[in-house]
This record gives sequence, C-alpha cells and structure tokens, in this order.
Amino acid sequence: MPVYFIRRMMQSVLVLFVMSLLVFVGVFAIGNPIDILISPEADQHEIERATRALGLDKPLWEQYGLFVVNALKGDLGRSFVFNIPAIDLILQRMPATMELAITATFMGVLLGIPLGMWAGLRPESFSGKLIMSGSILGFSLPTFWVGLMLIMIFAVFLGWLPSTGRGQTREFLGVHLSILTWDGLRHLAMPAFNLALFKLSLVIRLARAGTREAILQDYVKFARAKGVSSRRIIGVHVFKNIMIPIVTVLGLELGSTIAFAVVTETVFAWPGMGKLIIDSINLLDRPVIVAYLMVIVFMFIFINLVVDLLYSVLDPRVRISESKG
Amino acid sequence: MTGGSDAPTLVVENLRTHFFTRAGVVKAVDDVSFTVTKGRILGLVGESGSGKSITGFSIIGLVDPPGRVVEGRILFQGRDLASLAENEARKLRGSRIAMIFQDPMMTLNPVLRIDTQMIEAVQAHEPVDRETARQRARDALGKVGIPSPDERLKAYPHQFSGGMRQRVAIATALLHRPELIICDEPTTALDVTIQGQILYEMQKLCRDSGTALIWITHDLSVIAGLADEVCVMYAGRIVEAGTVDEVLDRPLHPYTLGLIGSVPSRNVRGRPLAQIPGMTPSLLSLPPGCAFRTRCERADAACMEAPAITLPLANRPIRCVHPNLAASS
Amino acid sequence: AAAEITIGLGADVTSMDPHYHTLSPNNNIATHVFGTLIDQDEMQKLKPGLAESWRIIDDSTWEFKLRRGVKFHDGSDFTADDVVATLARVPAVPNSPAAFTIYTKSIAGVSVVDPHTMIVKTAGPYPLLPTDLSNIFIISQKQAKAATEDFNAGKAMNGTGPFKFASWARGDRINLVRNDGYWGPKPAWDKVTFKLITNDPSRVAALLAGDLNAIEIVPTADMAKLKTNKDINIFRVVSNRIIFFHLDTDRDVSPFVTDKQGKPLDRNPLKDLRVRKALSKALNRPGIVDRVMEGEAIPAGQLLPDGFYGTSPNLKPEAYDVEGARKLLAEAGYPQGFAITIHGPNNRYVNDEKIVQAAAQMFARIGVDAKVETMPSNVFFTRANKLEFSFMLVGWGSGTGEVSSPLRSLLATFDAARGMGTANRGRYSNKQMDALLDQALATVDDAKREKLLQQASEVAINNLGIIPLHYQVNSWATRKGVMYVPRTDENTLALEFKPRS
Amino acid sequence: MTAPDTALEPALAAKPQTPFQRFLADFFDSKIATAGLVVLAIILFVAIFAPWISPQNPYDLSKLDIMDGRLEPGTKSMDGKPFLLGTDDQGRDMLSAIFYGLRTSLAVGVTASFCAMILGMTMGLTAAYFGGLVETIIMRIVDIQLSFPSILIALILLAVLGQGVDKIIIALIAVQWAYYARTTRGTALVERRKEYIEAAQCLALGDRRVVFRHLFPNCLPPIIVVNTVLIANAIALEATLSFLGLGLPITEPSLGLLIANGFTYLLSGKYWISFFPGVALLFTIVSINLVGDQLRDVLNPRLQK
Amino acid sequence: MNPPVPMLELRQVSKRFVKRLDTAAKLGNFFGAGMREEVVHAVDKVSLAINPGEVVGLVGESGCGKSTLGRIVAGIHQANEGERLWHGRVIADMPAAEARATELKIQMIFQDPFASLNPRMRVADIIGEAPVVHGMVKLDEFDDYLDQTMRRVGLDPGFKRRYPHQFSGGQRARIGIARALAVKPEFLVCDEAVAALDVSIQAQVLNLFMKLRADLSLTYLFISHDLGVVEHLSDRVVIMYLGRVVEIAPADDLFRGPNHPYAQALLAEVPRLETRRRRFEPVKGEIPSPLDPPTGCHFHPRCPHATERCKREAPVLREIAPQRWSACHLNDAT
Ligand SMILES: Nc1ncnc2c1ncn2[C@@H]1O[C@H](COP(=O)(O)OP(=O)(O)OP(=O)(O)O)[C@@H](O)[C@H]1O
Ligand SMILES: Nc1ncnc2c1ncn2[C@@H]1O[C@H](COP(=O)(O)OP(=O)(O)OP(=O)(O)O)[C@@H](O)[C@H]1O
Ligand SMILES: [Mg+2]
Ligand SMILES: [Mg+2]
Repeated sequence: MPVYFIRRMMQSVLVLFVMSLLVFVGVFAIGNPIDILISPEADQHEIERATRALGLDKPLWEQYGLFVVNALKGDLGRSFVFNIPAIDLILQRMPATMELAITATFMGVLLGIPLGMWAGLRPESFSGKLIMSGSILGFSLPTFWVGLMLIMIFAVFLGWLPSTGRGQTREFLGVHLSILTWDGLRHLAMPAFNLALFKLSLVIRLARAGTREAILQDYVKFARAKGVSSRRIIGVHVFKNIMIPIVTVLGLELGSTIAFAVVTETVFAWPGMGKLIIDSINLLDRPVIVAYLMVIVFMFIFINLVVDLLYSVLDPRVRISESKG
Repeated sequence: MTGGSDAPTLVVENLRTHFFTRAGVVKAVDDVSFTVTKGRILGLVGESGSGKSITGFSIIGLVDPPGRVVEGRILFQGRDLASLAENEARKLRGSRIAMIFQDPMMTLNPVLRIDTQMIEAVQAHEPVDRETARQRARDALGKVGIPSPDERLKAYPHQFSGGMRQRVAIATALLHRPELIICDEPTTALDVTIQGQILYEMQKLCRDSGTALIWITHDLSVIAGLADEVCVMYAGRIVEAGTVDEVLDRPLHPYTLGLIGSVPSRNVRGRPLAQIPGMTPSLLSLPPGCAFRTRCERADAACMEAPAITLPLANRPIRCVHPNLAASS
Repeated sequence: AAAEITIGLGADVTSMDPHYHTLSPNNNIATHVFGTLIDQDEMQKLKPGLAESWRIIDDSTWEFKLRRGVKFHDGSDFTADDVVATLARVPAVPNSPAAFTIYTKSIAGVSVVDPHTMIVKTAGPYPLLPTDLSNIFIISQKQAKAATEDFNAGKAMNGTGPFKFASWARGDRINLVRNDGYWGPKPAWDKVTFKLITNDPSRVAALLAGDLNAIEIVPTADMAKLKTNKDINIFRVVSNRIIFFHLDTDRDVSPFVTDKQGKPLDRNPLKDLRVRKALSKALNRPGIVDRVMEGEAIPAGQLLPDGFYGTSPNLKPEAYDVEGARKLLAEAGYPQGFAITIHGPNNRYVNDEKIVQAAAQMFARIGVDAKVETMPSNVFFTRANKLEFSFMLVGWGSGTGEVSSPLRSLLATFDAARGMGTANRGRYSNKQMDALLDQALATVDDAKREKLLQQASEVAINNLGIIPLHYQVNSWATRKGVMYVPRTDENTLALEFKPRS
Repeated sequence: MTAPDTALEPALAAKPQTPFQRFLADFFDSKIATAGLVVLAIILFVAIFAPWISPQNPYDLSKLDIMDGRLEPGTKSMDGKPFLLGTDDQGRDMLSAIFYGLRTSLAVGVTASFCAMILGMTMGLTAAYFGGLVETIIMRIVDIQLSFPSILIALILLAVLGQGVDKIIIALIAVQWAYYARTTRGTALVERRKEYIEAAQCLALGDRRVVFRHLFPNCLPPIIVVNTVLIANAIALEATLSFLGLGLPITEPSLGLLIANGFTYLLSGKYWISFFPGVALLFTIVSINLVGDQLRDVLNPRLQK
Repeated sequence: MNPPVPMLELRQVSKRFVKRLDTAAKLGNFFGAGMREEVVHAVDKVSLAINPGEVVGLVGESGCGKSTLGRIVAGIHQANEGERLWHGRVIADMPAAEARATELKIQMIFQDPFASLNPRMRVADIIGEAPVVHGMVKLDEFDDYLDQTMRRVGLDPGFKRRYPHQFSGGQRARIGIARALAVKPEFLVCDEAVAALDVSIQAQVLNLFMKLRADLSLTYLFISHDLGVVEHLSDRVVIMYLGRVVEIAPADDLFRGPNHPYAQALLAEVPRLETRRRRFEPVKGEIPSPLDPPTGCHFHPRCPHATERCKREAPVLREIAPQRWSACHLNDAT
C-alpha cells in the first residue's frame, strides 16, 4: 500500500512539474493576459501598473520559480480575472462538475451493465444486435451535437425538462449539490445523460465482451453442472467477473469524463470547472489553468487509488497487500 | 446397498449429438451406446476430438448451441434424461449426476471464495441454511484430503495449487452423494504424483460409496490402472468396448490395436512404435464408410459401408468388418 | 404574489467588487446595486444620478450638488464623504487587471463643501469629467477599506442602487432583491435572478423553454425565427460599438501585403489613399448587414452612429461600387490587384469570423486576393498590439458615448505617455486630426467641442484611417408580457424591464 | 512413416491459401461490417476526389457569395446552379463543403493517427525489446500521458500552438501516440515470450531480423484495431475541438467546424447547416467503428474459431 | 584411461529469475514497507555432461526447471553462474564467429506446435531462413535443400508455400524439427516435443526422432514429464526436483531400481498399460512453490524417509555406483 502510494506520488509530481511548466511557457507564448483584460482605453501607465500588479513584469523563469515556491507552501496563486485564490475558484466549481460526472458514470453503469449483459447473452438476437448498434452510435455521436438535440427535444419541443443551468441546490457537508432537490435533479438529467452516453456505450461493450467470454468459461459450465440456477450464474458468477474490467476502465475514464465535461458544460451552461478552464484559457488566466491542472492530477491520484482498492475487492488475485513480501 | 449390485445406473442408447455449424453438421457423437453399473468405473478413451467430452456433456445435459442431442435415450435409473425439461434436468445435475472437468485452473470461479461456490452447490438442491451448507462443504473437503478445511473454505481458488483445486471440484461433486460422476480428463493437466493422489481419492470413493464413474481420458495407461470396462471412441463412435483386460490384452479393432501399439512402454523400449499412419479426420468431412478406413491397413472395399456394431466374441461389441480375431497377447 | 424576473446574461461576471475590473458584465451588476453620481440614459446621454446637478466653475473646477435623502441599503445616509471614500478606494484596489483609475486620473483634488455639495478639481481643462464619473460606482464610506473578497461574499455589497444584493453563485447566477428605499422609480420586480448562460443557443433555448423571462445578446442567427415567435418580444437599438478594419498605414513594407504570387511588394499599397478607398468601396456593407448580421447592424460611415455626440452629419457609409474600386486600384498602380491577409478574432465580436470571410469574398471581386486568418481573441490582441498584422478586423465600443473616445484611442498618433492612440494598431497618423482632437479635448464648452470633434472625425474618416463597416445593434428578447427599453451601452438593467400593463 | 503423408490433403485444401484471404473471408462474414466497409469506401472516394466531384470549391472565398447565404436545400443560386443541400452563412454549397470537410476531417484523422502510430509503435517496440532503463523511461512517459485526459492535453496544446491543420495534427499526435506505444509494447511483450521468437534466437538470426521480421509483423493486428478506433477518435476529437473554437481555420472547415458553424442556426430552423455535416460525420465515424469492430473480432486470436 | 570428453557439458549452472524492486518500492522499504524481491531459483547449481550420440532424458514435475535448463543448453537463456562447454571448451570464451557456429550446432525443438511457428511466415521461410541468413546454402541450391529437409521429416515439399495454420499438430511438430535440422545441428534439445500431440501422432514423431538419430547421428537432450516417453527413448535419465538434479542414471538401471526417494515415488506413480486395476498409493503433499522452496533437501516435506538432517542440509549429487549419481542423505548411511 505505501509503496503503491509512493509510486503514484512520484508519477504525479512529475506530471505536475511537466504540466505546470508547459502552461507557463504556453501562456507566455500565446499572449499577454493584460492585452485582453485591460480596458482598451487604458494608457501606457495603466498597462504597466496592471502588469506589475499581476507579477507579469518579471522574467518568465522568475515567475515560474515564484510559483513553485508558493505552490510548495500551498498557494497556487490568485486568478488574474477574479482576484481570488485560483484554488478557491476551482473548488467552488468542482462540486458541480463532480456531481455531473459521477451521475453520468452511474447512469452509464446502471443502464450499461444490464444492456451489455443482455447483448452478451444473446449475441445473435435482434435485441442484442440493436443494443450493439446503439452502442456504436453512442461512441460516434459528437457530444455537443447530442447535447443540443436533447435541448431541442426535451426542453424546447416537449418542455419536460429545463434546458440549461444547474437548478436549485442544497448544501450538504459544505458543498452545494443539486442532486438533493427535485429542481436540481431535473436540471441534472439532460447534461448527465449527455455526458453518460459515451460511458454507456463503453460499459455496454465491456459488459457484452465480458459476458460473452465468461459464459464460455469452464467455471460457468461447472456451475451449471452443479445445478446452480442460471439466474445465479449470471447474477453472481458472470456479473462479478465482468465487473473487474468495468470498474477499472470506468475508474480511469472518470478522469476523462471530468475533462470531457468541458463540452457538456458549455452546451448546458453548467457552472462547473470545465467551463472555467475554457474561459481561463481564453482569458489567459494562468493561475487558474495551472491550479486546474493540479486539481485534476490530484483527483486522478485519488480516483486511481479508489479504483485500485475496488479492483482488489473485486479481484482477489490482485490484492494490493499481496505484493508485500 | 439396495437392488442388485449390477443394476445399471446409466444406460445410453444410440446417442447422437450433432453440432449445426455454418460449415456443416458436425456429428460429434454418433450412435453411441454403453452401460454404467453401480460402483464400477467405465473408461472412455479416444484421441482428441473423438467426442468423449460431448458424450459426457450430453449425459448431463450441458451441450451448448449449436449442438443438440438429436437422437437416442439416456436412461438414468430408468428415467430418460434426453427428454427431460431443463428445470428437471437442473435438479438432477449436481445432485444425482456430477461432472468434473479437465482443467482445475478453470473450473472454479476465480473471483468467488471456495465456500461461496460450494455453499451455492448445496443450496441449489436442498433448502438448508448457510451454516448447514458450510458444514457440508467442510466435511466434503475433509473427505478428499484437504487439510484444515475450515480455513481453506475462506480462501480463493488462486490460493490453491492445481491438485488442490481439482480436489475442491471433486468435493463439490460429492456434496450430494451423486450416483454417477462423469470425470472428463480430471488428471490430464496434473503432474504424475498429483495425478496419483486424485486417482487414489476417486478409487476410494467408488469403492466406499458405490458411485458409478465414467472416466474420460486419452491415456490408455490410466484406464488400465483404474477402470473396469472401457469404450474406445473414434470419430464420434464407439469402435470397441469390453472389460479392460479383454480390450487391452485382446484388441479386436485395428484402431485399438494401433493405439495400444503407440503407447511407449517397457515392451517396446528403443524399438519403433507401431504407429497409426495419418491423422484423425475432421468430423466435418468424414470419409464415407468406416471412418478409420483411410488409416487402416486392413481396409478394403467392404469398409466402404459404414460398419454396424457386431459381437464377434461374447460381450465384445465392435464396429469393424475385419476384427483382429487372431491376435492375442 | 411577488414579482420575479429571471434574465439570461451572455457574459460571465467575474467580481462583485465595483472597482476591481472595469468589465461590462461587472459594471452591469454594479449598476443595479450601486449608484453613480451621474447616470447615462438608454442613449448614453448623461442625466442626474446621485448628483442632482453639476456645473463648471472654471476650466478645471466642477461643483456637484448631491441628492438629498438618499440612503444606502444598510440604512445609512449618502453624503459627500461617501464619494470621497469611493474616489480614494478606486486606485487602492490590489491586483486589478483593469482598474477604474482610467476614469479618475484627471481628478486632481476633491473638497467637500457640505454633506451635499462638493468641488472637484481637474489637472487641466477636462470636459469628459461627468462622463468619466458616470462609470464610478459610489460605495459607502463604511466599506472604504473593504477587500474584493468582502464584496464577492456580499458583506460589502452596500449601495444606493435599485436592488439589493442577495446571493451570487459564481458562473451560475446572481440573485437581487428590490431596494424599497430607492430614490428613483420603483422597480417592478421583487426578485431578480441573473442566470449566466454564455452559450448562445443555450440561452435562446432557455428563453424558448420558458426558464427565462428575458435574455440579452440575442444571437443574430436566431433573430429571424424569434421575431416570428408570438411568445417573444424583441427589443433592439443601435449600439455604440463600431466594427471596422484597422490597416497598416505606417510601414513601408507591411508583413501581410504581397503581390499575388506571395512575394513582398516594394511599397505598402495601404499607404495609398486610393487603395484604401478602393477597399472601402469593395465592401458591400448592406450585404454584410443583411446576410452576415441578419439585419442586426447598421452600415457605418463614421465612428459612432448618427446622433451621438460628435458625429458628423456629412459622413455617410461608402457605397458599394466594384467598378469604382477597380478604377481606383488601377489608378494607384495595382490594376491586377495584390494579395493581403485579413486577420480577425473569432470569439470577440458578433459574427467576427464570418465578417472577415465575407470581406475577403468581396475583396476578391476587385482583384485583391484576401486570405483569412482568425484566432481566439487572447492570441489576436497580443499579436495585434505587437503590430504583427497589416489588415485586421476590430471593434470599438464608446463607453462615453461620444466620438472623442475612438478618435483618441484609434486614430490619434500613437503616444504612449499621453495615452493617445493606445489602440491605434495601424499606427495611423495625421497632424491635422491630432491638432483638432487636442483642441477638442481641452475645450469644455460642449457646443464648441462637438464642432471640433466633427471636424476631426471628417478628417480621419475621409482619409480612411480606419475603414468603418457597421454599427452593431444591441438586442434583448423577452417572453411576452415583459417590456424593455433597449440601451446603446449594452447594459441589461432589471429596472428597465417592465411587465406590460 | 517418413513418407510424406497426404491423407490430410483434402481436409486442408479447402481452406483458403494465405492468412490475408482467410482474413478477408472472416471479415465479410458480418453483413453489418461489410455495409460499414462499403460506406467507408464511398466516403473515402468522396474525400479523395472531392475537388473533382464537388459542384463548387468551398475553400475558395472568391467563388462564394454571401448573398447566397443560408439558402434552403434545393434552392437555386443567383446564377442558377442548384444547392442540393443548401448553403451555409457564407454562401458555401453545403454538399461541396461536406465533401471537402470530409476530406479535411479524414486527412487530419488519418495523418494524425498514422504519425502517432509510427511514433508510438517505434517507442513501444523499443521499450519491449530492449527493456531496462529505456523501457522504464518510455513507459513512464506513456503512463503520465495516459493518466491525463486527452481533451485537456489537446486544449492546452492548441492554445499554445494556435490554429491550423498542422497544429491540430500535432496536437492529435501528442494525444494519441501513447496509446500505440502501450498497445505495441503490450503485444510485443506477449509475442516476445512466444516460442517462435526463441526459435529465431536459437537460430542466431540477429536482433534486427528478429524484431522486424518476426516480432513486428505479429504485433500488427492489435495495432490495426487500435488504429481504426483512434482514427475515429481523432476525427471526433477534432470536431469537438473545432466546436470549442480551437482547431481548424474557418475558411477551410472540417466536418466538426461545419457543425459548430451551423450549431448557431439550429434553433432558428436552418437545420441543414449543421445537420448534414453531422450526418456525414456520423456515417464516417460509425463506419470506421464498424470496420474496426469487425477487425477486432477477426484479428482477435481468442475469438478466432 | 581418460574419460571421453563430453560433447556438451554444464558445470555448476544456475539460473535465477528476479523480479526487481522499482524505485518506489525501494523508497517504500526505506519507510519500512518490507517489499522483497521475488527470486525463483529455476536452476540451482546443475552439472551435466552429455556424450556424443547419447540421448539424455530430463524428467521432473512442472515448474522444476526443465525448460529453463534446456534453454540454457540451447543458448537461449544465459546462466547466472556456471559454464557451458562444447567438446571441452567454454562457449562463452570462444571467438564470436566460432561461438555462433557452435550455437547453431545446438538446436531446440519446442513444445507448443502453435506458438513455436511464426504464423506470418510460409513454411519455406520458416525452415529456410536461417540457412540462407547464415550462408549455409547457395540460392540456387536452396529449393533442393528445402525439399530434402522437408522430406527428411516426412513433409511433402509441395506444402512449402503454406502457412503454419494450414497444418495439423503433428505436421507442425515436423516443421519445427525441419527448422532445427536445416542448420545441420549436432545436438538437439527437445522440450516436451511430443507432449501436445495425440498418442497416435506422438508415436509418429517419436519414431521420427529415433530415425533421425540413426541417420544423422544426433545427440539429444530430451525433456519430458512423461516417464514412458523418456524411458522409451533415452540412454540416460536425469531427474530434477525444484531446480536441482536429484538423480542421474542409465535408463535401464533407473527403471529397474531408482535410488532417490523422489525418483522412487515418481516411478511408482507412472500409470502403465501392464498394471491393471491397481491400488493407487499417493505421494503425500503438494509440489512446493519455487518462490519459497523448503530448506535443506527440497523433497524432505514429502519424503517418507526424511530426517532432521534433510531439513537442514541440502544433499549433494554423489556417484553412488558407476554412472549413477544421486543426491540423498540416505546414501550416506549405507
Ligand atoms: N461448439 C462446437 N461447435 C462445433 N463443433 C464442436 C463444438 N464443440 C465440439 N465440437 C466438435 O465435436 C467433436 C468432439 O469434441 P469433444 O470435445 O467431445 O472431443 P474430445 O474427445 O473430448 O477431445 P479432447 O480430448 O480434445 O477433449 C470435436 O471434433 C469438435 O470439433
Ligand atoms: N522468464 C521467467 N521469468 C520468471 N520466472 C520464470 C521464467 N521462466 C521460468 N520461470 C520460473 O522458473 C521455474 C522453472 O520454470 P521451467 O519453465 O523451467 O519449468 P519446467 O520444468 O519446464 O515446467 P513445465 O513442466 O511446466 O514446463 C518456474 O517456477 C517458473 O515459474
Ligand atoms: Mg474433451
Ligand atoms: Mg517446460
């Protein structure tokens, strides 16, 4: 366990270092934030003052050094645009994104596993083929396009669901969650489904492939030879086996789900941190970009940890503790 | 023991199991008949692909599509299994008839604990609580010689060696004291010393509880040491049957003869083995007539007709028009 | 039942601090909560706000009479001391990327005569002082030391405006409630919710779905459809924002002007007025307005729409004239034309990218091969400021509502120290224009100044220091039953939304 | 005995000759995959021959007229030619724009995936064959790269690099090479342990020969599968990036950019500007995925029967 | 009289497979994570001499290191310790060209008829690649050489344009043999070369081996877990248990009377056609994990004669009779 931690940490520190350097050089290369932020009527004096205020007058390496020193102290800098600590900004936006990503993942799992298992058990049937064709569609449709179609259908034409935004939230353990209110849920439904679509297809395929492979295994045949009912065989023997790849892949995918929330958040005006990063890139709000990357990396470490733990619960062959001598 | 000691546990009559594949019909089991008696071991030998496993699966009702039992009767204590509804068949599986597979690494679900897999086998047939079921599982493990069964129940399959797993599988098969156990090459993947242990357990079991056993293998030597009767299969058919001594000492069918000659043994040390030329034919494109015809030195025009089962000697059914009656050992 | 309105905003609000960042969306919210000494009406004409009246005592001294009986949201009285505290805070806000000091820099000193009278001294004659002050939000002296965080958290959101701050969910929504003690007309709404929906179609969809009562910045693409929708009202007014081409009239060799084979030219054709004229004539402004802008723009002939302070009645949009353009090009020595790259932002102005393409199409018709290169505004403005381009699409909104603003920033000869030509990315320079402008900026008399500004405009535009294209139209859409008074300054003021009676 | 035995001749003769023929036979086994391949072939044809079969060159601004903008499908232009699928806001014939857009999208997707494949494969093979420190370094980089969402890497890279076909290709390569490297290494490690590699070593055939003649060809099937998936991914990712405003220049729109461009007109009923490109994109990605799916089944030794 | 120089000799050869700790694990250990390197002593100080023309059988249970030893002999694995000699000369010390020529003289035949042939090469290339690369045949003689090699192993040269998947298991085994024979080896290592084949096919291939031995005067190291096959073919038999050689004996002597208790148990367990309905008497215990082998004599936990000494001290291989070597403490007592 500790070794596992150390391995992850070493990797992450490297990622952080590379990414932050990239962002520093990148933002420097893209443009000067002052050019965008400053009022067009500002004079030279005002421009210089603003440059100094944001610390952009120093040479790049000095800015980076300062950042590293501060980052080690836990300070990731203040947003140029919002003038609040970048990390606060992100943490404020994070619950919305996490809520979206996690709901989407759950949707993917809860719908995907039964569908995939069904298709895996009846690969030749019409329904099975239909599910698989659907999953290819899910893979292929661009998220943004689906998002707008959903709005068109469910909000504009049918008027069943609110079109955009986050809806009413309720505070729970210090974070605002929309999942706790009816209004919030209604707002969450479409964007979550939009984001879930890709996961759903993925889960369907994993579940189908896993099921197809599992039912050919001797242990399934042996279970049948024991006289165990097919309900139990599918529900326990097959299910537990297909969960292993699904949990692994989904866990790793949760990161990209969060990242791809950028698109969904843009379409549904969901006030998460994906939208924030796009805006920050547009406004060259470097501290926010860097802090965002940091947060993502830490989230990855955490997610990977959870995945590995879950993995070891599901698959006794790879108990983490076993690598211990 | 009730009834006569020679009351047949299982009678298979004219069993045909075919696979309807896109490339054509695979006659994996083609007109197979035999009888297994209480407390005795029937050996089923043949080379790879000759239909031994499918015969076993047909009996226990686990032939998967596109395969299907197309003809024949499987009389288990008088009931025809071939015409049983799936639910009825399921009730028999594991309780009255059990099966053990070849690869001990694959027969146990790697992600479930041993106790889960054994308890579910108990509960599938008897409405007992978990504790009782666990008790039963523990006893069964003890019976097959697994030390400290209590702890072992909580283990996962990967924590066992191959031989131990095979014993777990046997213990699972024994949970309901079945009248018939079908063993599909259960020792092929194991080392000789471990194979010895398993053979020992099975022999003891047969002797003590009078269970009838079908032992599928391609290894004539194992059959020689273990079985009472033997059926030799070739290309989906039984070509010769009889008691072990009779068949091994006086093989009538040229194939059996060749098979015995192929086994390296003390008698032929250093000398070329009496090999059968050619290779086993594909079941998809069997030559007409006797399937062994193309590899047989005795083959002639008469073999163009598919040979029927004959009884050239008492109790020695054989499927050949030119039985090797002169030979004796 | 309480009257509520939910309004969709098209740009994100970054801070509640009214003096942190002079950014339209921020200022828009501040306008609701805080008051200014001088207000701008929907046409950006100045009108009394917290100051009931003001007058010039001499060229650099102004007297302001403050409104009596005005109370802050916390109940305290509004006095001259609050103004002093405000003016003191403006330069003291840390980390500001764009400070409000650009509106206070002319002020040399402030003195309080009595709680409702104050004197403001400017460094020299500075006619724009009232205009500048209309951008400064007055806070209570109690909040003189408040930090930006305090405003963001709502603690310091204590103004004299028509609405009180209720809550702010960053990036999502802002909630305001009515200030019953407002000195001006009573707002029609008990509760106002601003939802931030920066994605255009989403905003429209939300309005159509009935989640919003009104939206700002109606996408031009949806205009036609919305106009025919019986449930929707549209409110439009020409804006103070002009879209134009800036062009390199300074360098002898300009980086993106070449001959048709891509080889550099020995002289810069853009320095030739005939060429500039030809390019201007080649632009089918009505076509762009009609097709690209869906009618949501007005062809431009000068720096601000007619009627704004300082605009010249003599300046009209250039007529579309391909033949004339070709002739002029031939006269200038380019009968075969030349090649040019038009640069433009792709996420800054309404349809910016499409306008550039359309212009390129039109230049092709007179033999000028135009390539198009658009980029995100962050890249665009940095490069433009480094003078990397030859011909670029830009826009200019005059917050002051008068022509001096674009003249000073876009057309005056670049002079960093004096703050002249700060956005003059073509480095246009004309002595005559500079002189007229300098004179105007030092003239306090409004009539005289207007005359000078008109003259300066005429010089600059006739000389094509920029090529004007069109004025944008600001538009709002509401669900039926809600009315709005559209504003040239792009502000979306809840006060101005009225239920139809 | 040692005489060549011919008894098995008839049974084996029925089988097709080369692995490639066998592969083809397996591939065309599935109707839906065959359909996918046909669609893909049509799409490829259109993409390659776009300049010759399009009614208009939509990338040539001098050929466009904004006065033709946003015409409905089927209407005639000012000079009489019909616009089968309508026009976009610039007066581009949608049909031509889709043809050219396909060309751009496919070119970007294929080029990027191909370059990524070369790079990733080299890295993966190097890592697998040499092992040791080289492997550790390469695989660490791969791990790091893969532990970061592709869209973020692309976003940041594109922000840094700016717009342009070459830029987006670079970004896509940067995003994708690691997948190839990981796949290649994975397969190579499996293949390397197979006995035929040992046999080649035992025959003293030399490292280079073993890697390129024996190891490499056997690593190809999974890479081909990954390649189809990643081409589809690259096309979709490019579309998404274009939608987010980073990506290709507006004057030479890809399908993604066409969709993004028409996105603003969806609510106003001018569906054709984004709908038709959307359909084209859909067909492209679906057909590639169908083909890839079937390839996966056919090339997967575990499912081979 | 000097003993004849063996054709191939191994001296005190060891092979360990180590799963190393990465930096993170080392760091972890620094904080007391207690990670250990996993070491498998696949081959542990094995000495072996094989004379020209001899067939030496190598038997033992799965995982005991037979294949590893075979690969060391064939030069595929490098031993961690010990020397490999060819006609009395250390191969590692030979000049590069000579070492290469020597390696070609020692060829290997593999177990898996599927995995041991490159699925993407035609039979002609599989067999003919090495001789061409090493310049052993001229191009114009290539076809003849190929045909001859194929015929020698009983393959129809008409099949040479085919791919491996178009052959049956027995034929593939023949292709593998032809591939080895094509470089004119003198010594063949056969690793379970017939284990995957059906009995009837197995007999064909075994016969082929014997014929080739006679025709080409080959020397074999024949690895198998099937004692019947080894007995049939070998002149001498080497028995391994968990990486160590426990007994070396001429085949006749061994099958008449094995010395080492493990050899005795092994032989007792072999099922034979001749013994009918015997009562099986199993060896107790499981095969220990090579990761964590027992102390002293590896066999002591399963040995019916084990003493205290067996637990502590590993017995060395001693010559107990002419040509017979055994590693058992019991031999000391007598
Ligand atoms: N699902 C299936 N589809 C088509 N043919 C099948 C299928 N399963 C088995 N067969 C065929 O049935 C025949 C008999 O198979 P079976 O498994 O009974 O052989 P076996 O004697 O048990 O061989 P082995 O010793 O290799 O286990 C084989 O030729 C096989 O090709
Ligand atoms: N490349 C390797 N890396 C790590 N361990 C290995 C490797 N090759 C072999 N081993 C280990 O060395 C031991 C001996 O392996 P080897 O293959 O020589 O056994 P074997 O006697 O041939 O077994 P079998 O009869 O199963 O083929 C085994 O425990 C195996 O796990
Ligand atoms: Mg079988
Ligand atoms: Mg081995």
